Amino acid sequence: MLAYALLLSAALFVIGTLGVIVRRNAIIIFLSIELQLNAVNLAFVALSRYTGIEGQLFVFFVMTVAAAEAAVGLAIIISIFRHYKTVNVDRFNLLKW
Amino acid sequence: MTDFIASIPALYEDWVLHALLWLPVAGLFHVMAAAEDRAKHIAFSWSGTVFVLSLGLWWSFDPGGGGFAMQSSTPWIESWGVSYALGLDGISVFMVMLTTLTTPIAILGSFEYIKTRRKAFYALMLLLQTGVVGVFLATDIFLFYVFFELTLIPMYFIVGIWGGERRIYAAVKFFLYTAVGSLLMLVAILYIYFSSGSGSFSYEAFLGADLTMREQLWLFAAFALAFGIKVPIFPLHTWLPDAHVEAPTPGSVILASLLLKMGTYGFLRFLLPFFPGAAQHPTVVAVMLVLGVAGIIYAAWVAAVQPDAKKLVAYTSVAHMGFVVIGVFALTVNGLQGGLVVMISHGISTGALFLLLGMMYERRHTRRIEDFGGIGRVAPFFATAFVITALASIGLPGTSGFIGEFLALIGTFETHAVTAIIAATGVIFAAYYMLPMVQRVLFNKLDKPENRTFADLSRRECVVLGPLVALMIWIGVHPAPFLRRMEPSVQVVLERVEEARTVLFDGASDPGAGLAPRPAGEEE
Amino acid sequence: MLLDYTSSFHYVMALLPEVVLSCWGMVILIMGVVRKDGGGRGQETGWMAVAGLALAAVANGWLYSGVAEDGASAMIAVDRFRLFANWIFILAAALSIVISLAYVTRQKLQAGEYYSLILFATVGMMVMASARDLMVIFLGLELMSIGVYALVGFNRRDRRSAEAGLKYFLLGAFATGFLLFGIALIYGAAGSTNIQMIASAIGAGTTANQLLVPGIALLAIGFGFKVAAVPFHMWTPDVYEGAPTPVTAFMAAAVKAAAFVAFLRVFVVGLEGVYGQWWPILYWLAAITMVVGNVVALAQSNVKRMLAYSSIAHGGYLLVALVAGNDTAVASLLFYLLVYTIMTIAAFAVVVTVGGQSEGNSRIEDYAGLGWRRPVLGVFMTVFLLSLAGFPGTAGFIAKYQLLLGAAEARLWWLSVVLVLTTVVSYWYYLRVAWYMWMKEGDDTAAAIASSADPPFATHAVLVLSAGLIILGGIFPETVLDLAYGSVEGLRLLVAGASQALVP
Amino acid sequence: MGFAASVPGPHLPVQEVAQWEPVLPGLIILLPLLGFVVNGVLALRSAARSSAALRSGTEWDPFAGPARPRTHTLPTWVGPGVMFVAFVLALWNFAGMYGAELHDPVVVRYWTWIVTGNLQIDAAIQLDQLSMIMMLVVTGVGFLIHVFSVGYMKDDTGYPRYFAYLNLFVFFMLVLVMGAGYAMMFIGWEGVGLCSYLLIGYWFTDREKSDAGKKAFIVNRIGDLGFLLAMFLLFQAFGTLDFGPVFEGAEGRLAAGGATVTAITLLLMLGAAGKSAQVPLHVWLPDAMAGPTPVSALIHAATMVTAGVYMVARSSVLYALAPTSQAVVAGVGVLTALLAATIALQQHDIKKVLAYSTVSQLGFMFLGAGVGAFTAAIFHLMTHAFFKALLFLGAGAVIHAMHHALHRADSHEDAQDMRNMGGLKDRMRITWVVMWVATLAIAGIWPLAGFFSKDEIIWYTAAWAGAPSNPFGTLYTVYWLVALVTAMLTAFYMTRLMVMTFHGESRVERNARPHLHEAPRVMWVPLAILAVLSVFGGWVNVPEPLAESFLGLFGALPMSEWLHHWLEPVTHDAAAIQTAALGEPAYGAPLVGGGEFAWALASTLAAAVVVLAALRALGGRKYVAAARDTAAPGGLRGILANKWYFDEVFDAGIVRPVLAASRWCWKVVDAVLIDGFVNFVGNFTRLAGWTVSLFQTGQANTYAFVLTLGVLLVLGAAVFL
Repeated sequence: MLAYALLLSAALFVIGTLGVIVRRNAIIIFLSIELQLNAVNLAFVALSRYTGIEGQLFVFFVMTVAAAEAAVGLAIIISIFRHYKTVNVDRFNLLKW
Repeated sequence: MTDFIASIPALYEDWVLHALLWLPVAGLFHVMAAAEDRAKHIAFSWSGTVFVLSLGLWWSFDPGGGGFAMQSSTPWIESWGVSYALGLDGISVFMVMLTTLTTPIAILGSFEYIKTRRKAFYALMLLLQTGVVGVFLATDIFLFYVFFELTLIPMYFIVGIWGGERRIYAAVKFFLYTAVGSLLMLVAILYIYFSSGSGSFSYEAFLGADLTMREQLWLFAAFALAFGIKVPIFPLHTWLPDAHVEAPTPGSVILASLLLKMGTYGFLRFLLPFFPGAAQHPTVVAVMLVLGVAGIIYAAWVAAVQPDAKKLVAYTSVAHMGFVVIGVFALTVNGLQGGLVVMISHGISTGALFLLLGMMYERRHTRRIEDFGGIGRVAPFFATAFVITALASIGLPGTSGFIGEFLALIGTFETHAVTAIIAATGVIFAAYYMLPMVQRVLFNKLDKPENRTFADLSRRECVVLGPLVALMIWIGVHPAPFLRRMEPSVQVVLERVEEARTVLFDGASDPGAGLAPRPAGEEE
Repeated sequence: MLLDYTSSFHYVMALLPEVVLSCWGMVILIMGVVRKDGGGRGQETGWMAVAGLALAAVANGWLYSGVAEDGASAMIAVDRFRLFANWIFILAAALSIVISLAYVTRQKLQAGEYYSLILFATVGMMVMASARDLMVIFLGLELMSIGVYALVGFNRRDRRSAEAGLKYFLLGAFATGFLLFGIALIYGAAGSTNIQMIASAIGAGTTANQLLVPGIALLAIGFGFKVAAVPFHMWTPDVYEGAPTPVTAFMAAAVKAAAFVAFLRVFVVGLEGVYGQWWPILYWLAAITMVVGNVVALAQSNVKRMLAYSSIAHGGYLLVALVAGNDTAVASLLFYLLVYTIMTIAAFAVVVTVGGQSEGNSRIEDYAGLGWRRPVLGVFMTVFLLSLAGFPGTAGFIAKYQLLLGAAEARLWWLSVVLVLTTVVSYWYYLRVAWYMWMKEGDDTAAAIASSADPPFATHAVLVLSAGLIILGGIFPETVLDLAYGSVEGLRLLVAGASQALVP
Repeated sequence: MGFAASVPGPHLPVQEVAQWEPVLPGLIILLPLLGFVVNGVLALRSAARSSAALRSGTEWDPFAGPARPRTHTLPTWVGPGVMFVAFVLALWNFAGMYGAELHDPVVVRYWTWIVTGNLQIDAAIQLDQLSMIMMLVVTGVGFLIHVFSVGYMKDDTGYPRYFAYLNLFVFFMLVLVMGAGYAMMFIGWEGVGLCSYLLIGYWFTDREKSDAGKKAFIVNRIGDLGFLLAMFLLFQAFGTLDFGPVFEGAEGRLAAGGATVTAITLLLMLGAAGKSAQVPLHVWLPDAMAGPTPVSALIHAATMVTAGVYMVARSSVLYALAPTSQAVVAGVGVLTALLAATIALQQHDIKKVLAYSTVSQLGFMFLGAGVGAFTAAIFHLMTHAFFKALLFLGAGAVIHAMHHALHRADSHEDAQDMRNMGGLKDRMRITWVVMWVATLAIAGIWPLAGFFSKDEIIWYTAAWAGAPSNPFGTLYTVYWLVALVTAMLTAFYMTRLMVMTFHGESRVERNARPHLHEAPRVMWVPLAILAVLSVFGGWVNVPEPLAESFLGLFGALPMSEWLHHWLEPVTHDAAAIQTAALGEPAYGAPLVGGGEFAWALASTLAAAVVVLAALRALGGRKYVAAARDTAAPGGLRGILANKWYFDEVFDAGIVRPVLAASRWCWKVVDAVLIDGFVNFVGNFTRLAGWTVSLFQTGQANTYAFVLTLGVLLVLGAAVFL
């Protein structure tokens, strides 16, 4: 049972990872990352069945952190949008090599 | 009062090494604080003072049984077993004195050559002196390493700032080349540190490390690379011509006289005593001898066809140091002593040659041999000094060069006759590279108008060259006082090699044999 | 004072530096809102922040000198390892703030937010250093990261800053995902996120290895990202180059230090029992990081970016200490971080000064002839570079030497050889700055840059202090070295005590 | 730790037990050194004045003023003066030694020169019969040549420098002959080489002359290499380089005819061949004629070039132990004698003829030393010093006169080319006479010095050829025949020289003729003294078989076999060894028989016939002046005129290949291979850095991708490995 849950979590995580790699829109990338975090949350919840209640507790921490991250992240995205009028990450390559 | 006078010698022995080491640093601060055009005089006075102080070593140094004299040791980084330990023995005493002599001479020789940024220059020269003296005085491996590396920085800047056209290339090449070796040596040092198990970086502790043959060979390779680059041994020498050509005169002088000696000094001080087994391993000996001989012949040949006088002399350094290498790895008293004398002699004569070439450059702003000719007519004193120095460099009997090469060769012949025979052809090739240069510079027709105004030696330049020329002849005529002072220490090195032969090669392994007891009363 | 956690007051005491700094950060934030910037106001706010750091340092010192721990708090360590690390963070933050003072005013940044973000990020680092629980580490890490994300993109008027911020944020969050996943797996394997519980579970052999091993790997990746280990380093050069220079300094020094400290506690303490499982990973990471960091730095013509690669390389050196994992190595990691903090921030201070108004003057050509035109800057920069290169006479040498000592003790000979050879490579690019400063004359642009590169008093003070410390540390390192060694004892001792207390 | 000087102070001279106290022997060496110092200071002062003038655009003529400057007058007294005192001292010591009937050498030690664990070399001098003879020759002939130089060089601006070099040379030469061991000898050995270098290139602004000096030095160094290696072997065999222990221990430590002693002696021979211009290392000596003529007389005829002979004689014990080496020495000697004599036939430069004549005579000496006739070799060395010095100085007088005359006539003809001379006998009577004396002496005409010495060498070759157990008997016979032929050639080319120079019609440029006149007294007096010595010098060693015959004036010649007895203490060990090994020398010549008297008589008659025939044959011949003599001689004459192409062969076989190899080492090995590798490592690293930095695209997606790749790698490694 646990294995299935973990596999599902891993699958979600991989999807998130692929999203980060292939998508160009900063917001979508960010959402893919959120997907990864939620995949982990799923793993925590599944594991907590075997290890104790802390697992479910951690999910709240992660959610809180993710929210904070979202706040800062979106601010940054807005800030760069002001310069480029786009959030397409392959446009942002002033810094390279 | 008489008590006080009677106590002077003991007092002198107590502080002289520290004074030699740190007075240049004091001078450095003085130079930095002084006005730009006073810098050279201040630097000269400080280094001159150090030289005068070091003269006392001639009398107060007691070769004794070949161990360290005037030892002192103060804990420095106790958690690592590092101490500030200085000492002097027959191997280092002349290296120290050579340093204290060469530095003021190089400084004096740079009075006209260095026209810009003089404060910085003289400060770096004094820093360099501290570094070199430290290398020769340190009896703690960590301390040694610090000084060994420390010498790179001032030299890097001296070459890079006051050098010629390709100075940056030369400076960086010099720096990286030597750094590769010394950093690998650092790893080897740590290996011995842990093998010795004494938790100390003192020289004695390292001597006590019990190393298997296999370990010795690896560590030997690391040390030999570090010192071999410094020496430089063929084919690790290509940094040298570049560095020499680009360096300003005083830089070349210090480089040739002192920095190269750090490599061969390392052979005698560390390589043989630490790895006596590897040092007499037939393959190792064969490799080192072949490289030494190759250096002698090859460098002589390459030197002979150089159009640039400074480059020519740079290559001759490689040839000379080849004699040291074969002398050392002959593992005979004569070879080792000969190597030491070659080191001293090369320091004096090549230093003087670089000074002379510097004077040529100051007058004519060229170093190409073909731009000269007939200088002997317009500058007789210059020519005289040049000829004497050149003759000392090619090892004419009666000059210091002969004593060293003769002993090195005879020592090599005792154990490796064929090597010595091939190496001895170096005496022919020495004439082959040096005489044409002497001829093309000093002799031949004075056919270039700009050479007609070539000024003879000034009084200052006479003072610069005088002591060097005198030393070349003194050592050539009466080297015994030098040889007597170094012999006991050389014997100590050889005895260690000898011991290892019985332990490693005759199968009689005694694990406790290598552990030298720590000398009592190290703390002062 | 003895902390036995019988009263909740003890918990506050155990977290005193963090508490002090958090409160102070809020005060600064409020100051920034209440007071309008302009004139010397921003600078005052900055000095206020420094004062807060000083208070935190006092609190830290109090913990260091007089406090013993009895029993374990499970999540927060009161050991000298943490406290020593705290000093590094405080020092890094303080130095970064001081070199920011003129910068913030010049670039018209909001001082209140800026300084308070630094303070909050510092709190995050402190939490990471003190954490004895993976979850706390995660929280500390995020607290630090979020603050730094904002700081990197702080100069909103600058495209590069914004771009750096975005990259850092996206990739940072991405890497955090891996870290978190690793935490989850280890939690599943060991049944706890507490480092001591994990250690004892591993010791007892009751872990699920099919979860543990990938968990360790993912954890290594997560930390690897923060310490900029190759191949998780891709963000580093861009972010370091784009971020406001004082922030780059802060990141290079403090963020890296925090990540390493947590990394070390998790792996060397928590996962000690499965050393065989993780050392090869870190071994190769260390080797590749050293090589890539140093080699790519050769190709850089921008000093700031070069220092970024150099920072990657230093991360590689520090990874060697992690691989070695013995007491000497742990001490050397702390000592190295301390020294690295000083020298890298000081070097960035010079970059800030030379960078000028537009912050664009960080091409290496801009440094041509700087040494002769601005001898003070030149000499100090040379000292910092030599120290970064690990040259004798500087603290950088002592630090690198200790690192090697640790590696040698662990008999990591090949890694040591890689370390020294890549060090040789690094000489080239450090010396290149020196040769531009001293051996090239420089054109008019360089002359103009040099004439405007007049460090303000505060920066000057940082330079003098740093150079002094670096040279002093190179000659008389004993005191600080002993502190570093002392910090290790704490780390090991408490582990033993705690696992007894915790294992039922 | 004591503050005591642990090293003893300077050593006082320590003398070994001796029957006889030498008188200030060190001073004999020191005096020329003193002269060098004084003259050297003067030379520097005068050079400083002339260079100062040169820098300001003028020339300083020291002879322009009413009185010569002191720098150009003092050397006149200092240079020859120290030589005179040294000669007197040497004579005094000779008298002492003569009276003492010394058997063992007297060794005077001054200080310890080199001392290491197992090697000690003292700065010590050895006085015995051999070194005494050499000292007398060096100081005596040296003094005469110094005096001659006063006249010859008086108008040279470098006058003090000249005397400084000359004094320095004598100093080193005395070290060479007086040194008490091979190491000391080597100091002198290289020292005289140095002075030779300096003096050949004395007119250093002339490219050819300084080239010649350089060539002399380098070729000599090839020989010195042999000397060095021989010393190494000696040290290995004996643990010392002092003559005493080496010669005393030689028989015990070295197997007779063994590899070691043969190697030692052959290597010494190499050294000797370099210094004494034996084939194939003779190439430097003819070039060395670039130096001032008195230098040629002193260094390249009388003293330095004979150092090799001295060394072989000194090492007689070692050579006696190595018959193979002896055969080689003798063979090289006789070959040199023949080749040089043939070359001399076709030379036009008066000094070149004399140079090849010297090489040839040195060959005779080597022949003598090689066959074990060490006394004969030294004897010939001595007489050769007299008549060859005389010949050179005479030639110097001729050149001096020619130069002066041509200079007056503003002619640029070559003052040394015999084709430009002719008929000088009327204008230079004294020179003509003394030159004839010397010519007859070298030709071996009884009763002049050369007759006795050369004849003894030839005779001993024959005698040892017939020794019963000589393995090289046949070879020696060949040597003997060649030597006889060469002796005839000598007579011929010397007569040719005399004819071309002094006889026949004058080919001197017409305007110059009135200015030709005899050399001043300061020059001809030494010539006269040397002429006397060339006449009577041979009487010190009239062989027994001749003494009682009319060739010895029926015993009326004084001092019969005196030199033989005098050198007995030095050579008897060698003689004993040789006799033991080869048997007694034969009493008759090989092939045809006949005793020493018969052959001596025959050879002097033959020589006389050759001289007379040559006089007749060449006397009437018309020579063309050099400028008009454009026809290149062909055939054998061409080969001879081109000196058997030695220089060309060396040039193509050694000099060029070494130069090419040097260039190759520099341009290819050093610059491309080694430095190329070094730079490649550096550039490769930088290139690698640049390449890797290209992955840093600036694209966040790329970064994420690389990161993920890393994740996969790490995960894979962790899970699967």
